[in-house]
Amino acid sequence: MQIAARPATGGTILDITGDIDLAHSPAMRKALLQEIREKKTPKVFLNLEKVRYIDSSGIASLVEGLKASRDQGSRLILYGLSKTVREVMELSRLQKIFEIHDSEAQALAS
Amino acid sequence: MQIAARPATGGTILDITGDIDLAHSPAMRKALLQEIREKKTPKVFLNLEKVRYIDSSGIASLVEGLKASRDQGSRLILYGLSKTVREVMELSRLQKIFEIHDSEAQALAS
Amino acid sequence: MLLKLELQSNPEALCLVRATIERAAEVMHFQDAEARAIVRSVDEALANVMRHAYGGRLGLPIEMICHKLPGGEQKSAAGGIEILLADRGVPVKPATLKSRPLDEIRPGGLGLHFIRESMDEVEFSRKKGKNLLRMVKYLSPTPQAAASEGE
Amino acid sequence: MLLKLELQSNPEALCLVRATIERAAEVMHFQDAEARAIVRSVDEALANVMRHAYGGRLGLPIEMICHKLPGGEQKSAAGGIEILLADRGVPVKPATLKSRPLDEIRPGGLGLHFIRESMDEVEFSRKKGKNLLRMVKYLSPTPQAAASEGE
Ligand SMILES: Nc1ncnc2c1ncn2[C@@H]1O[C@H](COP(=O)(O)OP(=O)(O)O)[C@@H](O)[C@H]1O
Ligand SMILES: Nc1ncnc2c1ncn2[C@@H]1O[C@H](COP(=O)(O)OP(=O)(O)O)[C@@H](O)[C@H]1O
Repeated sequence: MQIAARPATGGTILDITGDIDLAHSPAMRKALLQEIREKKTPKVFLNLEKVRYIDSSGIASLVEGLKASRDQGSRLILYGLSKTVREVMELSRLQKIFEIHDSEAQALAS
Repeated sequence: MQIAARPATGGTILDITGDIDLAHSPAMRKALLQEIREKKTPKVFLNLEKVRYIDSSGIASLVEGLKASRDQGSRLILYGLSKTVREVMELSRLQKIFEIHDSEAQALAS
Repeated sequence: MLLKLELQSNPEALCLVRATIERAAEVMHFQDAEARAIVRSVDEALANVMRHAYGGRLGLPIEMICHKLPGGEQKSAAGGIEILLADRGVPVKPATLKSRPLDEIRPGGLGLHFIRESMDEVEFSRKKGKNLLRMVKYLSPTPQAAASEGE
Repeated sequence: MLLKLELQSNPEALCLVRATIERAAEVMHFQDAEARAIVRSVDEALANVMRHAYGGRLGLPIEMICHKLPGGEQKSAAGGIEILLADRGVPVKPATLKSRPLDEIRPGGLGLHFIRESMDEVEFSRKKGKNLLRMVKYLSPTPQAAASEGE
């Protein structure tokens, strides 16, 4: 898994590539919490277009990110979910909890 | 691996999908030799666009097909070779022996 | 037997196992969504072994055996895949094998739920000092599966 | 150890092993062409075991062990992957392990050539009633490999 950050209107986009599994979710969690808690970025966009797989530990990290952003009064916005990622969100009954958009354009406009 | 035949100008196209390895090259060999020797098709086009992998047993079957078509005075024409397939052809020093085209259009026009 | 895989408790290995299982499901003509369900279950089950049975310690042995189940019986008319996992970690306490209610929004506690939703049979047991997990997914008879029989 | 795989002499298993090795090469940051070279070599070597050492008989045991080699020494500065295959078939006669001249156009006799062209080290041996094949491919130090270190 790789994470790259780039600036976006009102916040930062984190581009994630690869598999968010038990081996890599700690790195994503760290990057996410840093962006939210330390940098206090008002809008954190997670680009999941290139995520091939996410497991329950990845979902757990997203939930932590969501809680942190609520605590901060900031926003965590997901987009580009593949079928696999979407399926896991649905299995977790979390698809309604997260702010989810189809494309980067829609996410940025939200 | 799957093989499907469809008619084409002057002969038959065999569309091959999947992996041509030790498990599946016998089926390709059979289909190929049947087309060449029994049906005596004057031009046999092998569409390799959807071939994900080919091993030395697959190459051996292609060589057998080539010999059979030379015996029949017919033609065996390959097209749509992926990087993997092309690489294996080059390792076998056979890329000059076979009639190879990039696309179906070019193969049919040849 | 399709194959037996021995790996060590190390999250880096999960990705290799996923690739193997994904291909096994493809070879057996599982549909894409079913294949993803099988991959997900094996991944979550192995992650649980690493985190719970082995408490996060690295380098400890895990075995995975995959069988192709023949078709024939009612539910399993089209056959299926059976995956057996074995570890030498602390005995799993059946009482702890509980998924949390999904309406709480908190991290964790989703793995078992994923496995139970994704597989047709899920059985934990302990034999000869090993924790065993048996998971089965049946093929749903589809036109595709039937068509590729003659392959 | 990255992992150990036990399979049976059955050409249907080759595709599963290829998927596993492909992912192992990806995880180790081999470049695409190198990854294909490793996959090809393992596939051809296993096919040879099935055809020659086991004479085409099905269901006989083959073991594959993958190691991650640490970097450090000269040629292997960036580390690499070591793959060990073991079978219990008839002893391989070193004299038969010959590739044919490539200028003849005839089917067969390409597998060993593919393996030797694709891997950095290829060693056949026999120990304790087993045929052993050891293959090594070194990582070529690339900007990508260096960049993804911190992952
Ligand atoms: N392989 C295992 N060995 C021991 N305990 C396990 C195992 N798998 C699951 N458990 C227990 O079941 C609980 C629920 O597991 P799970 O739903 O995967 O969520 P999580 O692992 O996030 O807690 C775990 O917290 C653990 O107590
Ligand atoms: N694993 C093996 N066990 C025994 N003999 C082998 C093995 N691998 C290769 N050989 C011998 O080496 C020869 C050349 O092998 P190869 O180049 O793969 O071509 P082919 O298998 O098509 O003959 C084989 O014909 C066989 O005699």
